[in-house]
Amino acid sequence: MAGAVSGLFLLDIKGRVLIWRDYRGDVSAVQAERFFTKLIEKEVDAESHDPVVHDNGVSYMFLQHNNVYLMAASRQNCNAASILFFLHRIVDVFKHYFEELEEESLRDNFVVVYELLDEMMDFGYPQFTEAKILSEFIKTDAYRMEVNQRPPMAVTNAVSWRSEGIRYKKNEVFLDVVESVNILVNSNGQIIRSDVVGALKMRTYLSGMPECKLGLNDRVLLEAQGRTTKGKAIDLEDIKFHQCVRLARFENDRTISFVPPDGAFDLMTYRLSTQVKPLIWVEAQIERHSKSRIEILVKARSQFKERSTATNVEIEVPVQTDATNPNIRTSLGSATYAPENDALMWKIRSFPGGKEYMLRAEFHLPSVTAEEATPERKAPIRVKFEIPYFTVSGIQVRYLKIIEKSGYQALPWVRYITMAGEYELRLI
Amino acid sequence: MIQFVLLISRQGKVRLTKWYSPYTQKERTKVLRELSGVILARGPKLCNFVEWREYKVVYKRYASLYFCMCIDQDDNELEVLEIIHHFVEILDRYFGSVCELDLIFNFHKAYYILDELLIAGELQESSKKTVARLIAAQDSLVETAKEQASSISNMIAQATK
Amino acid sequence: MNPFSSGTRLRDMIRAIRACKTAAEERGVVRKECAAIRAAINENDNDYRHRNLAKLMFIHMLGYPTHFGQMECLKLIASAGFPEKRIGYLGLMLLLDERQEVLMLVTNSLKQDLNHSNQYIVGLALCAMGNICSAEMARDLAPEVERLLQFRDPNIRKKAALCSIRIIKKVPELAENFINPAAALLREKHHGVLITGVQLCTELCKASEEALEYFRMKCTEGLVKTLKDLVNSPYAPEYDIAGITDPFLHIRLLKLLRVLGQGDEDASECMNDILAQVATKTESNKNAGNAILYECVATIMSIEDNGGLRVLAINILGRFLSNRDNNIRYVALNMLMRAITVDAQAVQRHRATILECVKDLDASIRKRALELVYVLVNESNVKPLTKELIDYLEVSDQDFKGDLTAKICSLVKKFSPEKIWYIDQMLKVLSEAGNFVKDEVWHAVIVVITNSPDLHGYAVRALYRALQTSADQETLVRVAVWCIGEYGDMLVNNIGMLDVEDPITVTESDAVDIIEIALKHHTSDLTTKAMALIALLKLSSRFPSCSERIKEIVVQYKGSLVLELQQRSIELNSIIAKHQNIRSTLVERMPTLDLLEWEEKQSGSIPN
Amino acid sequence: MSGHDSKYFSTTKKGEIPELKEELNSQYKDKRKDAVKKVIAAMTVGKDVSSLFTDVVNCMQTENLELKKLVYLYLINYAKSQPDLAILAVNTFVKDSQDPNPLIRALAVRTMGCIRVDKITEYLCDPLQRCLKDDDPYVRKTAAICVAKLYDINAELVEDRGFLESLKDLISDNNPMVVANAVAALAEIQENSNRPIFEMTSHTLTKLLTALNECTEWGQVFILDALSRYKAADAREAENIVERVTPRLQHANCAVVLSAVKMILQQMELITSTDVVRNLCKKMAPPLVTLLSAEPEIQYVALRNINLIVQRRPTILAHEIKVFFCKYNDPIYVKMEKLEIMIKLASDRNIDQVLLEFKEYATEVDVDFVRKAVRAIGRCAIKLERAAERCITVLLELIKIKVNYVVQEAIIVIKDIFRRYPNTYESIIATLCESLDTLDEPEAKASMIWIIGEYAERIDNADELLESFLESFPEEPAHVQLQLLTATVKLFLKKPTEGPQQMIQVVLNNATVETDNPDLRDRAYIYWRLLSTDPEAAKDVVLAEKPVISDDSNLLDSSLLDELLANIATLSSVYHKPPEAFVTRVKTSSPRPED
Repeated sequence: MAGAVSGLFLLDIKGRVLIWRDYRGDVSAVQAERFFTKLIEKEVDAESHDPVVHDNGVSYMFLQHNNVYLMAASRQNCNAASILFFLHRIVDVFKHYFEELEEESLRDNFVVVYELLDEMMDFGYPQFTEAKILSEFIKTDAYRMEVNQRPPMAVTNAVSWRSEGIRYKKNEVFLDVVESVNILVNSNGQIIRSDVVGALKMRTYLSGMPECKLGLNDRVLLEAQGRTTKGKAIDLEDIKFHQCVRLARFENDRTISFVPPDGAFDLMTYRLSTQVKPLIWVEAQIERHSKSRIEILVKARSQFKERSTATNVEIEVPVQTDATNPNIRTSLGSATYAPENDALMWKIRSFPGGKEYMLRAEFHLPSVTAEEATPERKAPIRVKFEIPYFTVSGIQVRYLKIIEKSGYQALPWVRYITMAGEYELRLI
Repeated sequence: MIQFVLLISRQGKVRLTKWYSPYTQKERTKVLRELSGVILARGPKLCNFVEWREYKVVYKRYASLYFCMCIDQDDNELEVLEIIHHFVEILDRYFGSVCELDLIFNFHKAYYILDELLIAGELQESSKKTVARLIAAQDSLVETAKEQASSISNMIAQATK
Repeated sequence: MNPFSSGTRLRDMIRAIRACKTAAEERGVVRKECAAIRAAINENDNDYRHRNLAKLMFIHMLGYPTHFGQMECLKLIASAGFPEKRIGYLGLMLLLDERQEVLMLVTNSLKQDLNHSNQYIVGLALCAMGNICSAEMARDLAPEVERLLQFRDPNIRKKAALCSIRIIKKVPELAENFINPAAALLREKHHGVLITGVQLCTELCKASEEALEYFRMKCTEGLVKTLKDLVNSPYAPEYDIAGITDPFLHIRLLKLLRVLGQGDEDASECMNDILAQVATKTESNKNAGNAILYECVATIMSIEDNGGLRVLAINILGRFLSNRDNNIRYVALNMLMRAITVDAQAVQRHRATILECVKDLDASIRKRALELVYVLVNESNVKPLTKELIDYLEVSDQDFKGDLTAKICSLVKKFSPEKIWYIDQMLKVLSEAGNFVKDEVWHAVIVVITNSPDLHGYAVRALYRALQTSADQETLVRVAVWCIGEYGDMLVNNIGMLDVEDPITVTESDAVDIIEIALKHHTSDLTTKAMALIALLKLSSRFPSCSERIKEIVVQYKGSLVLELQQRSIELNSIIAKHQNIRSTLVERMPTLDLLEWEEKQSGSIPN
Repeated sequence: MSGHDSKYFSTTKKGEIPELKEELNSQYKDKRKDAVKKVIAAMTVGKDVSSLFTDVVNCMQTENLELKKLVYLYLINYAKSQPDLAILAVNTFVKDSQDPNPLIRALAVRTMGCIRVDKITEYLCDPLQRCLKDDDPYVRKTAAICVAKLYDINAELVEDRGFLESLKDLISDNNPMVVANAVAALAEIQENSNRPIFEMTSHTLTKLLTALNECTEWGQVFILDALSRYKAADAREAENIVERVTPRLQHANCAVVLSAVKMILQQMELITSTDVVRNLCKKMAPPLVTLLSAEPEIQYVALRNINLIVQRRPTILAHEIKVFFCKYNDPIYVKMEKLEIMIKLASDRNIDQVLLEFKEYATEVDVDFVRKAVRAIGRCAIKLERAAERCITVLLELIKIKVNYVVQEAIIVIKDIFRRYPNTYESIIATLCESLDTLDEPEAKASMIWIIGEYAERIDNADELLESFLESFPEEPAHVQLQLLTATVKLFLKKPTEGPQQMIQVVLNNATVETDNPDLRDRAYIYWRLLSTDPEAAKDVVLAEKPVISDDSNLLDSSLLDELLANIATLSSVYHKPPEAFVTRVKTSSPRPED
């Protein structure tokens, strides 16, 4: 079962090695590069490759970020899930360091990149990926002088995500409860999938080593405590916690207790698979008047209570790739042709509950058709929106207690918002 | 006969393509991908010829650019190397120490020059001077036309003031 | 005002595209730009038409669809000014080719431009025609082009000459119209006209027997003189390359002479001297000189026999072959291939060097050399050459193994002095690179074995042994499975032992084991599995004691999702279970495919 | 032509190496540091800077940590090619391993382990011994991994010097990171050794379960993976373990989740209480579903694993089929895997919805995906008897669209449907025959030919149809030829009239003396002999009744499935192959493949 990575490669968009770190000396860069270049040459679209491939005794696991491929090569039966997730973490760390991870930033910072690769992985085993802590002892050129010459305690501590000695004048916590609604409607107009994914996003600005405790209207907890749960409690499915939360404790008595990292992080995520009525419903009718003239009629209807209002609504209606001069009218909001997405983008800044609006568009197609016209790709209608002060699940933060030995008072700020996640309605 | 001419950068970007035989867009993409894969991977000391399908591709690298010409089996590979060089020298003279950027931003000029050098995939002119002269003459025709156009629009502007 | 008209300049668009970090980002920029251009086209925007077309050309070069811009080329070509026409024609040549119907619409404009008073516009039209005209256009416009072959300006004449080449290629029956004007071009002094004229004549010779005869009679001498003058011409800066005046013209002249000399003794005789002169006097320290020498050798090899010249040519190739420059070595190998029909002995002398080239680092050289070795092999040298090639098979890279095994197999089959040697060699190849061997090769191995009755036992035992070490080579497994099925009795009883063999002990159940492994192993493909089933049927008859066990194995495939396996399993099961009385009849030794007859059939000498 | 063309497009610099050499030996610190950076930069772009070895090593003795790291990096790269010079670095290494700064101590021991030069390895022992007992956990966790490095280079040395014992001691270390790395190192050493080194006792189990709660996410993965080898004594112990591991299902790191799932599935085999098992299945479903919201690459691994899990415990996700419906923007590799799982989860209850989805997919752009969708419909028909008819209806609708590859794919699966439900759907044969001349793929052709032969008695013009294929017999691929042979024999046996009699002559001739394919010849001769010896027996043999095919074509056999389930989250579970099928142990101390 044991297995480790032989080498980590950062490759450019054509598959050529930018930087690589050899951990075991049993995979050569030339061989890996040759294989990988061949692999991505085969397809125009790199996304169509399985992210795990085997060739000649070596397994390659990779992902793409901007114009960079991150690839791990292994000769053993290593933990593929762990390695791929680790590659994503590397992306996060590099982004923390260089703002953006791309070919140029890697080239400009190759010394730091080498240092990080040395610290994040040893002999092919993932070691440490907390960007914030790493940056306490590995710095980019600009901050070299302030380098901490010792490993921060956090690297080996049980609390590996927070350093000691953090000080704030004003101790504050911001907690955003964000629910994303995913929905899939088939071409018969049936809702075939719907679920809600929630996240508790925290930003903490707290001194010292604070102990936090979070109380939710979790039915299991409330019932265990013998409280009445009329209507207010909710059932959360598959809760996932940030590594700072004591999982065993939660398992025991449903208490969410933790020492938070400094700054922004996702404290927990959860999922609800109960069927929800689509908050915004969209229908489209397409009329082909002639070979070169097409008309589309789109109706959008809000199906939530009138006292709520959806904001920043964006409805993306797909059109042919070579559409010419769409002429669009809407009963509310503005709509534009977005050729980069082959779509009409209908934006409505504020969409009150229980209303219906329309869009009508007409456009032409060129008389000369493309030589090898590919079959029309059937993109779905996609919708984005946000509804503030509202959650589908009815989740509530009952309390957030913060205890630190210095005894300061910290203020928690809580906000609720619902937004569209993967919101797809297939065209008829 | 030269079937097609390609200019590919070391990064695999296409800088010029000229097809003297019909290839569909799909085939073109495939040819480009196939050949740039083969040619860019070849080491510096290997010969400048690659056998490809029922043809041969003669290529030559100039710094970051690969000039490639695809020819028939019985064409003279060494001569095609000279043709490539001939083309490069004309480009160099025209742009004055040509670099890759010249070819990117003035790609149409590179095509004009190529059209004075090859037609129907055959060599048209062996004198660099003649090619330069013909291009200069046509460039100046364009300049004259532009000047005329701008003086006319000036006149109109004057008249409608 | 069109809301999509971004109005960006070409330069800015190129910058924006270059700034994109990923393909997706680039696609976005391009699509936006295309939408703006479509809008402009729709509004019939005259001012920016040429700019938009230039943008489309760039976009097209990146591989995106630009079909919607095709009509714009036509509009620009139809405008009066030179600048518009220049960009229009360029667009036409880039965005369209002969297959598009839209192209027919340009015929009229082309006709007018071919008759234009401005010679540069005539030039543009000729160039476009020469590069992309269809057969239909060629027919329509041939008279205009023919007339332009006599145009006052030489630069038009040369363009018209190349344009004629395209016309003849598209419509060969037009060739004779061009013979006379083409011949006239050969008398020109202007290098461009001369060089294109020579090429036109060469093309005409290919297209028409009449043209060939005509040029042979009327022009050979003149061409020889032209070449002589060129070779002896003083330094001409305009045409000089590495001390040689116009090597391009040299080469084209040599090529035409080759066409004229081939198959005609008088013409060949006429060019002997000048060829000798070129072969001996041309400087060979630069590429240009070598290019001429290479062409000259090709001509010498093709024209009618002249011993002295041939020696010269072979010597040049020998020098080429030992050159350090890989390009020169490559062309030497290439030319030796042609020389072999003329003087096999001379080529044989270079065998050692050629064999080294098979192992060269450079794949192009390897491939050429392998082709050459292939034709060099004969009865007397097949053994050492095969050994060399098989030894090399072990270390050669994967991409090359397919070609290499095919060639080795073919050689061994063609020249093997005795069958046992053939079988030994093929076993080596199958064990080493069985996964790269093509079907006809392993089929042939079985055909040869069945045709060698005294070697059946030897072969089946050798294969059994080979399988112990190279069970991952698919075709080896197939050949072994077949032979063990057919000759299993000889395997277990050491029948037909040769002196060279060591006896082996294989029990009947061992033999069944090895077939069962082939049947069940996860790497075995359908063909191997299917063959294993038949082998089992044969063995059930040859080894009655194993019959019950074999039935057990076979029956497992009765419900197989794989059609072929299911069908076989059902049939075999029925034979073994219910028709034992006829089983041995069914699987007695398979009739041999007559080797000689089969090979003749393959080479097509006996029509069937 | 060489020589005069370098001036075009050129920007190369000359004399880089001597220049660097000079700078490396500069008296100024900053200049030296810059020079080393330049050397590393050159190394990064693949230039050979090994000739600067001595000069770079000379910069090693420095207080500057950054410079030290760069020199170390250089050493890792080139020590192998300059083993004699590499010895020069040993002193500094040993010295650094006793530096007051733990960062430097760890760096020294980490780097030395990466230098695969025997002579250096010897010098590594003493510093390593010290570092394993270092006060600082950062140094200890680095030293733990270093033992595995050393074992890889020289296993004997590790055993002789007692490093294994020191390493085992670290399992009881009070620092969870150290424990985790020690576990990883021991697991690897065990993998490469024939004798038991890292035995999982209930004692170690307890320690590791404790460490699990406190170490980093990566450490948790090491520990869970090691623990999954543990064989619980009885159901009660298994339940206890599962109880301790279940909270990991709530971890945000999906590798932790998958490793926990693996561990739970392993222990579940021992648990007898159906309630407990049912409860565990219920607990595992939500985290598995949530994996499908992860990044596509992770989804891919998750889907490959779910594919295995539902084969063993179909109930876990029986009600979740909708989460496997494809989204528009899913990468193709995710869509393909989702399709696979949809087939596995399809049931009489959800088949209508699933068919609608498949039909949608069958009109997409990606050809491979479309083909797979068409096949999926057929496979559902084979799997679900009661839905078979609906599946066939959809297949027929798709055939009517007349997209060539859809038709061919449909014919391939319909052939299997016929074999699964004999005498049920043959009425559609006429429709299939309409597409006869558009078939150009061997598998589709072979399927169609089989159908004609098998149902010759119901197809009026079966002989004509088969005859149309006969003309091209010599050019067909082998498996089409084989089907033609069998089909013609069947036709002849069923309709021994003049036409088929002539056809069988042609086919037998083609398949015996007009081919060199030994397999085809065997088949033909056996038929021939059969027909001429005993025509009645021939009927009995060739037309023997077929057992109905089963639908388990895509289920793995049980022992392989066991092995793959024990390998959840690893490459083995992604490939669906046992580790030995793709791992070829390359002794890492052997020379590297030539670059």
